[in-house]
Amino acid sequence: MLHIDRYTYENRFNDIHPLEKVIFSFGCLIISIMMKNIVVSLFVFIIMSSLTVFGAGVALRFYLKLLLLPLMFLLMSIGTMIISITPKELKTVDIMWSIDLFKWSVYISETSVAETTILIFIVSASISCMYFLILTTPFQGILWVLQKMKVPTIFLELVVFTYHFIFVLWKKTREIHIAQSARLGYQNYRLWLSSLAQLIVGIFIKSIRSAQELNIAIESRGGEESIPQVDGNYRYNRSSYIFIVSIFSMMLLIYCSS
Amino acid sequence: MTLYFWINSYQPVYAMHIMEGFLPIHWAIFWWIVTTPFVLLGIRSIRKKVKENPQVKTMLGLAGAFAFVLSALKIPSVTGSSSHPTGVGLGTVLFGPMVMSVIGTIVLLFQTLLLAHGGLTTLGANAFSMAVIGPLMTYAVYKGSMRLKFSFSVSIFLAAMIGDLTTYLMTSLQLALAHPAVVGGVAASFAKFASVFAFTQLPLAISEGILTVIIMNLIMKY
Amino acid sequence: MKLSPIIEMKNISYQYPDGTKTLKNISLKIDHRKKIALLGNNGAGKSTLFLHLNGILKPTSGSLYFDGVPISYKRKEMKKLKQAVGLVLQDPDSQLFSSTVYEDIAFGPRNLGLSKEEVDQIVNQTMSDTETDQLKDKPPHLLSIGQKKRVAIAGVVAMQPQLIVLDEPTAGLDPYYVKRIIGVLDDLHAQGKTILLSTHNVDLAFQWADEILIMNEGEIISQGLPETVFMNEEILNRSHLDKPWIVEVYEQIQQSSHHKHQPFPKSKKELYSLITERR
Amino acid sequence: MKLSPIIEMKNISYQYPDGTKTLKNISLKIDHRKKIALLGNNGAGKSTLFLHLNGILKPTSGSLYFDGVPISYKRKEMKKLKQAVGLVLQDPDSQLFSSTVYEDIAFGPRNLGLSKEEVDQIVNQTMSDTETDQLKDKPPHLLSIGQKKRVAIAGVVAMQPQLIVLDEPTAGLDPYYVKRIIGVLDDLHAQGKTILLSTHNVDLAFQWADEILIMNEGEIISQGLPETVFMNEEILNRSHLDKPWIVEVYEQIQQSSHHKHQPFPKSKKELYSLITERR
Repeated sequence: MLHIDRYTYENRFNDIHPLEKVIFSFGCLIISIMMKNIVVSLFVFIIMSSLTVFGAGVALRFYLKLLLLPLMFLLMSIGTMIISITPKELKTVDIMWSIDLFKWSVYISETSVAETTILIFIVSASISCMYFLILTTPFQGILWVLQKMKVPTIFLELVVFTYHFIFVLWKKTREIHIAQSARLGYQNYRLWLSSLAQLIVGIFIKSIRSAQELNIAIESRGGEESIPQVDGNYRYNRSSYIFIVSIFSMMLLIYCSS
Repeated sequence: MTLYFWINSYQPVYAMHIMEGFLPIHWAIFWWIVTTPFVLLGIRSIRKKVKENPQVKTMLGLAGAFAFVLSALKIPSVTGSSSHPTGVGLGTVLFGPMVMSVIGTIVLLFQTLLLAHGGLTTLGANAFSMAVIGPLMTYAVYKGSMRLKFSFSVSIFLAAMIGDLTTYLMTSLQLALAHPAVVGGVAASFAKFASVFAFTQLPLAISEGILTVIIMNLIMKY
Repeated sequence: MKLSPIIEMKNISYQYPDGTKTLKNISLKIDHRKKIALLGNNGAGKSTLFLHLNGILKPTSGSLYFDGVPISYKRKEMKKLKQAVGLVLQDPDSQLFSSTVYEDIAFGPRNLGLSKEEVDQIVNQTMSDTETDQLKDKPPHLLSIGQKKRVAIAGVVAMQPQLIVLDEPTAGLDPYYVKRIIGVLDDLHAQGKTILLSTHNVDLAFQWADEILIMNEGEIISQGLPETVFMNEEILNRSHLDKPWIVEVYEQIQQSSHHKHQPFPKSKKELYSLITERR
Repeated sequence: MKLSPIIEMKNISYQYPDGTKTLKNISLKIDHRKKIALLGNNGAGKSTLFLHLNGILKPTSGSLYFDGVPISYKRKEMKKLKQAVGLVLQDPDSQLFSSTVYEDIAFGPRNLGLSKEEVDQIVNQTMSDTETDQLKDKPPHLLSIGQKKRVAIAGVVAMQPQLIVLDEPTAGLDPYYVKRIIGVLDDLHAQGKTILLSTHNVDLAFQWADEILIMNEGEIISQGLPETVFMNEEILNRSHLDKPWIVEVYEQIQQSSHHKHQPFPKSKKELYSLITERR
């Protein structure tokens, strides 16, 4: 499950300056949300997806699975938005389909279909931007950018510790889960609930121990006051900016011509 | 062995995280602005605690990771979903709602970065419902039921469950504000979102309430 | 009538979703009443192999046979397989998750759906077999590492498996606890169980096992009697293993000796009597 | 002029708040340029002793001397002590918390208040000394256990301590990684550092160390040259330790030999040439 993290270290774009990747993906993301244009969104989606898959080398199968991840949320919310229920007398004019139940009318209007269609395109484009960023940028890079944005140091320290502990606890969780399944836990709802509760408490206890050990490690290396800043050795690349600007202008061009 | 969970992980996780791109830009910015003061207040209170005891930092990092890992576990529920509020509920009872607004935001950030749940522009909105309002409500219910002399288990159950429900109602409101219905506006849209998500969130809230009670009681044994 | 092997792997390969292959075309029989040691460097695929033996991981290709019958990974079959093949993980902290030792050992038997009396009887029997009765009401996290390891083994033994698989059961233990664990395993073996363990300790493997497996980069590169496997220097070098010192000293003595072809020593004692005889 | 020991403990006892005594009246000198191995069963108090050496735990009674001067546990002194005595924990997962290997190794030097260039220079030097340069930009959680152990050592070495204390640096490693770790430690020793490590591996301790400490129930029950300490069977039995096999084989040969008083073998090689000579 944490293989998104693995990809950030093993993709072909991992040593591109994180700021360039943030400007590029965030720029495209914000522009496509603001423009609300189907063609622009489609353009962004294609550019981002091909950069991620063919450029960075993320496995296509994995990328497709990631795209399906928010599908459930999307279907539920889109469905909710399309279908309207109102008292019969309040029906609007642009109805595509409707059914009357007692005093109520359930219907789909043309306006809502048009709105949700655009939304689906915007969301797809936005997700591809976000995936590009999170699949190609190592955590260290994200941290560097947050630091440049003057996010409070204490917040960043907590972020670093959280990141560390996520992997410690993740490993532990996996092991306990294996041990439980090997002894036939999780077989039915009741066992599932009790196995899960035991698993969570197991992680909790392990958590406290790792925190104690980490404190010893930090203290031993003279760091009880504050975690110093990260300084990544990143290099800016002029051609990245040329690429970014040209993509942005193409988006603008498509927007104006459509 | 390293990657055992790779196989188990491809489940449709549809938490109540508003996905990337789903909010119009002005609403995304609005929720960022609303959330920031709470996070800043939380940071201030953490700074104070760290000054007294620097080890608080590792403890809080740990709490965040704990909530993150819980959120990635499958919870037995009719519909099956992720369990973000379980960790948040526990954390709120242990650390208080202000600190939880910071930890919750960090957890949401990692859910986006490592699990691709939620989004970056929608982080403000998600943080408001899950890291600000949810914990505030959890805390209020917990304190309230303790004052009403409910048993510990009942208080924890109510706090976790109502905190969870508040979060989901808040999310529905955020969606309704961003996408009001053509007829009936925000109110109609809210009614629709709230009732659709109720199918997944009601059983989940109860499951999580029970689970939080079991966990709290087990932890007390140690 | 010859019994089928408890577990048989036929051409099993396993590939992670990102494409790394951790098991490559493994074929392997695990017979009844054996003491098997699996050796191999960190990352050779030993743990992945173990997770296949009780069906926690499903091979990408190839098939697993249990009692001569191919496993189809259906729920009911899985239950039988997991009951028959007990898995003890390396870190006992991951294996012990209940609030007392008794509860922990009872976890497996309860999941088998036994009655309260049956569970109680099995747990008590297991505790005496694994020398953990003294610890009954203690919480696992307060035990010493050596005690934890024994309780972890007890939790698996309580499911009455035919095959017990242990991932580095002696890692991090002092020699005294190593001896106790080995004693427990020998008792279980005497009761008719098959024991399969992984270890980095070639000396232990040589003296304890009656069959040695060596893994390297996802393949089993050697399998056989200890005295055969450990004579193959090419295999040992390839998997970064040392020769057991008993074998090495024996070879030195052989080289400098006039009468060759003595019986191969299987233990310290045998080696020393060989040295003394040479006087 | 004789140098003072780096660290000296005088009558140090330590009692946990719940009353259990884990260290009992320990007196100990750690001299410059030594290779010391600390042996003792699980729970003997080895880790507690280590936490005293750099002042993380404060003794209940007795005193700690650093460079001949008693430590008063004031902030400034502690900083100097922690810089001079580097502690590598057993589980590298709890030690490596930064987002990349580089950042992790840089953590200590930065806390010493060095400039960015100095830090960079030290980190690069340390990475080449500990053979971790290849891992520079990797996050610790993606490393193998052998790599993690080396990075954990690097993080401590980067603070340029005089004494490096390691809690079971070879536990859970395969023989190949054990050799690499020992190689790194020997290099550090050659650069003038003192190395103190705990281990359960008597054979490793015997061949590597030039001083052996044995702990049992919170006391140091033996201290001295390997060839002396490992001849004392009473001490070995009390602390559940085996004799190193080189010593055992040597004794067997001595018993069956006519010409006694050969030089004591310190390595496999010496032992084998002894065997060959006897022809």
